[in-house]
Amino acid sequence: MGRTSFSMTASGKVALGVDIGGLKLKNPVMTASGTFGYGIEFSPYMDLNRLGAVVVKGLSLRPRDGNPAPRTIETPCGMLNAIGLQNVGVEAFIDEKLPLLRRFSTRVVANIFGETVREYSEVARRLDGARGVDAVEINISCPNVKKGGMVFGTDPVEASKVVRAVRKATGLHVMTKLSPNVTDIKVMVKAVQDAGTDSISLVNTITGMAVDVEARRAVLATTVGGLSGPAIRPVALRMVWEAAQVARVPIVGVGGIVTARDALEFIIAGATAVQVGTANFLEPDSAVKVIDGIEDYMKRHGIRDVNEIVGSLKTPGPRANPTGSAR
Amino acid sequence: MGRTSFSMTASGKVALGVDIGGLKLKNPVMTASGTFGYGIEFSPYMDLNRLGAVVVKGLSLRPRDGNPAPRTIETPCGMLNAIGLQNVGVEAFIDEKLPLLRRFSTRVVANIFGETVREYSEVARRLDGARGVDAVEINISCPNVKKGGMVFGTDPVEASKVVRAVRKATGLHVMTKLSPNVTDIKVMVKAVQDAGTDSISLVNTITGMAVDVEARRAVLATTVGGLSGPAIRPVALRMVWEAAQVARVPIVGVGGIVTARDALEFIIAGATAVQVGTANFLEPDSAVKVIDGIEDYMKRHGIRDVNEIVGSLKTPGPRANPTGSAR
Amino acid sequence: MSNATVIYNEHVGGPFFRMALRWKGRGFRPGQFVMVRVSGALDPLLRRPFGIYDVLGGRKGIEILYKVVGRGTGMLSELDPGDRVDVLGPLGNGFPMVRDPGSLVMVAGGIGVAPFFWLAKGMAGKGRRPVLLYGARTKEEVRLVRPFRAVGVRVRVTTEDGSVGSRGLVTDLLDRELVEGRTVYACGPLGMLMAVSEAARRRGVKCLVSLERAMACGIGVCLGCAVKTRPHPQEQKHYSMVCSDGPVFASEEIDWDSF
Amino acid sequence: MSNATVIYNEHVGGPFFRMALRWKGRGFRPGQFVMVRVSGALDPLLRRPFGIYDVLGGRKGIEILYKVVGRGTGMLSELDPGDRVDVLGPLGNGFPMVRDPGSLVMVAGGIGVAPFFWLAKGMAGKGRRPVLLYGARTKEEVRLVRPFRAVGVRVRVTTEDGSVGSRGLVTDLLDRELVEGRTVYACGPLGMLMAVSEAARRRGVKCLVSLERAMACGIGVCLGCAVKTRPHPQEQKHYSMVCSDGPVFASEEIDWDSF
Ligand SMILES: Cc1cc2nc3c(=O)[nH]c(=O)nc-3n(C[C@H](O)[C@H](O)[C@H](O)COP(=O)(O)OP(=O)(O)OC[C@H]3O[C@@H](n4cnc5c(N)ncnc54)[C@H](O)[C@@H]3O)c2cc1C
Ligand SMILES: Cc1cc2nc3c(=O)[nH]c(=O)nc-3n(C[C@H](O)[C@H](O)[C@H](O)COP(=O)(O)OP(=O)(O)OC[C@H]3O[C@@H](n4cnc5c(N)ncnc54)[C@H](O)[C@@H]3O)c2cc1C
Ligand SMILES: Cc1cc2nc3c(=O)[nH]c(=O)nc-3n(C[C@H](O)[C@H](O)[C@H](O)COP(=O)(O)O)c2cc1C
Ligand SMILES: Cc1cc2nc3c(=O)[nH]c(=O)nc-3n(C[C@H](O)[C@H](O)[C@H](O)COP(=O)(O)O)c2cc1C
Ligand code: FES
Ligand code: FES
Repeated sequence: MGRTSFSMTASGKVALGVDIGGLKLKNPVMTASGTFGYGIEFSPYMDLNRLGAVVVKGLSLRPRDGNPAPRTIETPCGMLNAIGLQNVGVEAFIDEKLPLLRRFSTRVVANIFGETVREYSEVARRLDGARGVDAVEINISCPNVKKGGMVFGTDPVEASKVVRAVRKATGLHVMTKLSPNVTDIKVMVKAVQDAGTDSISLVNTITGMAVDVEARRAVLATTVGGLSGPAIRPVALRMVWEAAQVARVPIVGVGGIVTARDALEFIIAGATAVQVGTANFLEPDSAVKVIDGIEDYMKRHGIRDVNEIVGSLKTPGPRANPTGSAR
Repeated sequence: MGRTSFSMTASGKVALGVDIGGLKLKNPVMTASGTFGYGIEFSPYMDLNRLGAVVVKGLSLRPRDGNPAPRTIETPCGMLNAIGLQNVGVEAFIDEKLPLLRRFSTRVVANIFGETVREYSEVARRLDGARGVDAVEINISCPNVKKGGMVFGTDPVEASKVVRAVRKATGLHVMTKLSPNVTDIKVMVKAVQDAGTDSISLVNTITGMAVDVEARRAVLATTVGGLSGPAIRPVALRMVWEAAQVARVPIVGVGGIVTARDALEFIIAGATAVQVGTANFLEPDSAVKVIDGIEDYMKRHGIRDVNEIVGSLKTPGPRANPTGSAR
Repeated sequence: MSNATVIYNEHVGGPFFRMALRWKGRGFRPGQFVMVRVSGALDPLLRRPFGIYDVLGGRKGIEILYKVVGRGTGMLSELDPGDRVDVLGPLGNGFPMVRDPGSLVMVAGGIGVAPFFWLAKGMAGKGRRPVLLYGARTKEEVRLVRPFRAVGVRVRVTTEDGSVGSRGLVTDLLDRELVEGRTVYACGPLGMLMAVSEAARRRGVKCLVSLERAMACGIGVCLGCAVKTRPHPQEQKHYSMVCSDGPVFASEEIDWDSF
Repeated sequence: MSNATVIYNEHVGGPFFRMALRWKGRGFRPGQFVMVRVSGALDPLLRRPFGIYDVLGGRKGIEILYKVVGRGTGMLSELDPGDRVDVLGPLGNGFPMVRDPGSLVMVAGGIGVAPFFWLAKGMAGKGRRPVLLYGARTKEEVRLVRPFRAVGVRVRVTTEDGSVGSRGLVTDLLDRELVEGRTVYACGPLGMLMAVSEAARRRGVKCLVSLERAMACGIGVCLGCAVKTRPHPQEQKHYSMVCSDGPVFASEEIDWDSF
């Protein structure tokens, strides 16, 4: 299928369609896992058909209860969450949620996780035949029970195993979602693309913490949680840019996107698509506003096809301080 | 010298004095390197004698010009900087700045860096005899020219070499400042304490980036820079808490501290002292306000000695999700 | 971004304010809440939840009654008529209507009185009077029940020091009102809710409680506002969401030990 | 935290506002600036720099003239009399006074006119009139020079389309004014400053420019607002700080190629 056949939007003015390694989206804006429920919850607030894709809450083989409360706390321009991956399980998703989502013409990406490589591949296998699922997004920011709780997403070898297993288990598009809690994101990018992922999304949350100083206790029941929201945008953007330098597969940028300007930062830095996360809590229709804003920007700049600006970042000549340690 | 002999503040009510591995401070609040100039610049705005310590701008063997502009950009609840370690050089510091700083009864910590292990130890050696310097703080978030620009602070082996060399070059208190841009801060903590550091400060800035979407260019002349300010506080706090689990030397918490409440989060999580950085740009006397606020808190809670609450964090029983991957 | 306009923002005394918002919300039920975005900036980042205190005539908007406890409510208290905010809602399940107003025992502590006013007003003059048992700690809190008296609610106040109303805890008043056939609706501090819940259980009286939890989304998607519940005694405990499954729960559903 | 009170915040037209602040600053010099904290919240985080437009009688405070270009200035424009902000300053070196007002040629573009008013006012009626050459793009910008005329400054305006004043660039007017013994003070867009600087250099006329850079601290400690300078033609280039070494620099010191 040629690019033009899917890239024209309803407005007919600018081409917003993108192709992330075979997964074709009507526009580059998706909603991030865990911030958009199973999608349907948002239909009172927007036309879900407008979205490039909906990424649903992380699914595991069996339903999961999640962590005790408190699970969230606001931080400066961000929030910490320790939901503990509560979800209905992949079966209930397929039986109860998917039929409702199928009514919309929006791509559905199933975010998946497990505590063993086998669990990951089992969930992927279950989704393989499910009508209405267009892709799986592997959340590797998960405790690896076999490795003493160490996180899959910070070890390139373990991460590759997961990706390879999922790749084998499903014919769906495989997107791998990277954790920012690593020294060198490029190592992870190379590992998962060598393992056969079709695209890479990043970043998941940065591990953080808050203390209730009156009670002298951690605010979150789990002590630490994941930081998301505008606060992390500069870090996410840097990692997306670094990833884009070495990636052979398309990149999906995630982290702190609230406005179209934020989304464009990621696209210009090398992301073919973006995901809007925490911003959905500020305004339920944030993602739609981002789409509209990208369209406005393109018209203003005379850009006919959004693909023209993917990775169009001009960097200055020789960097004075080439390592990124810039203080 | 016994603890009580230095721990009573002017107010005489609560004991604020702390001992960070031999370095005795009248209170646990220092100012962070690069955000407080050479200290003297702030004397119009506050009584420098109030501070636990002043950490001066990073010093190198020879003066450095720093990076081209733009060097800073605001981000949500934070800022990126790419100053490029512009400084007058260790000699000019000793000759021109130190005599002015000596007039104050505040501890002076010289933040130092180099591009080779040798440069680090040379700077430390020069400071060793300098009257008025109480400690060196090693900034290991620096490009290691011998290792192709890789950063000292992300490699435990290279970091140890720097610490060992500095340790040998000076009789001063050696504080080592860790970079947050690592997968596992505990590895770095162990490396630098085994190499003989007297205390550990963390965190330095998190590498981030901003894009000017109108010009489709990186905002900073160096493309990437260091993220600081309230945005990073949850991440810094988590790392301080993790560091405190394995550290045998005292910890100094840095990152996003604006108010006394913020500082107390770090102290309760395990920091014996804190550094106030970016907040100095919001209110030049932020550090003094933090000291006052800690004193108020202690009075309100009937805490006589601030050391009582260092590391007093109560964490909930067994963590539901023990790895820190808490989504 | 901003779909509501401040009509007035009245200082009620102490840390309490009553704000009227012109806003086109629809389909309200008593006990529901709204999520208010207090600033167009990114700090504070998240919306703040507030019970619907009253619905304006002609459904032109709502009133909220709020207590300044932190930055968000502090910023709210500085708004002037004509200023704009963003309101999301109505959200949550709300309190069911009771047939006989006289059978309703509302129990509130402090600012917990807020979600009861519209409910109480709706019942006024429709037969027997409902009762509000109110636990206060300050004279400003006591002032919050005046509007309830004005619409014909039977109000009984306790203060810990006996300076107003009777001396003691609100639960001391409760025993006398726990008559068969009555229903208790409670909102307030956790300790109070637990005590009320326990008292109702002992007397076999139906009790609904309105809970609070830190909320990020308010619409059931972030799964942040979890509370452990057991819908049926035989079922396994699981997490319900205060925002979308509540904020009102049957007290026997709640796993009170999990707090 | 807040040491200044808004006296008025007048919409001058278009994106321009003039705000008076009651504030106990001291030791002002024309051409200096202040750092204003526009919000008590953490977003926007940093202070915003503004030139001192005027100093109020009795030194009770200052006026700033500002253009709404982003979030910080947007929030500033929404402040009402009585609202409080925090002001740090006066900062920077400022313009030196000239002996003969008639020898001063001020060149400004757009909002760049702001730091000249107090200077111009101070010279009014003290001998020959100084001149202000002003490049405008909109009629609202043109309006910004009225107060200069009112205090007796000779004002010459150009607009690109010739709709007001002469047609063309401000540098077209400049040639006629570049007489020996005169001094040029310039503030405005970078392109304009470069052109003015070059014209002055060719004619051997002394030229000072007021520069802008993103600023975090405003007091010379973050080393963020760097600009490449060469204080003496023989010296090596190095970075000066716009906030503490400037904002006013001799134009020949600036390494214009570094922008
Ligand atoms: C369904 C529901 C309905 C509600 N209805 C009402 C109502 O009608 N009226 C009303 O007044 N309130 C109501 N509330 C409560 C109201 O939402 C909160 O008081 C409000 O969100 C507080 O916002 P804030 O920004 O002012 O306080 P915040 O600054 O968010 O802080 C709130 C409190 O928590 C503390 N805190 C903040 N961060 C931390 C931390 N890291 N560690 C420890 N403590 C911390 C603060 O000191 C403060 O005391 C309701 C809540 C819910 C869930
Ligand atoms: C010494 C000095 C004196 C000054 N005097 C005056 C004065 O008297 N009057 C006056 O009006 N102004 C003056 N200025 C300029 C004024 O300080 C700025 O206009 C103001 O700080 C802008 O703040 P803001 O929050 O409104 O804009 P911001 O939101 O900070 O943005 C400013 C501009 O930069 C753009 N921008 C922001 N972030 C990015 C990004 N990531 N990438 C690309 N573009 C971005 C915005 O779109 C906007 O156009 C002075 C500046 C200096 C340095
Ligand atoms: C409440 C919450 C729940 C989340 N749950 C998941 C999840 O189930 N799976 C996953 O891969 N990411 C999850 N995330 C991470 C987001 O998808 C996203 O990567 C992250 O929040 C950064 O983007 P943001 O700053 O736009 O929110 C969650 C984030 C939040 C805030
Ligand atoms: C403008 C700027 C310059 C800095 N320069 C140095 C430096 O020279 N040496 C160093 O170790 N850290 C430097 N830092 C890092 C700070 O000392 C501190 O570790 C960091 O900013 C996090 O703290 P904060 O969030 O309180 O600012 C600099 C930070 C900023 C913002
Ligand atoms: S607040 Fe998000 S689920 Fe309730
Ligand atoms: S703004 Fe910090 S040095 Fe100029």
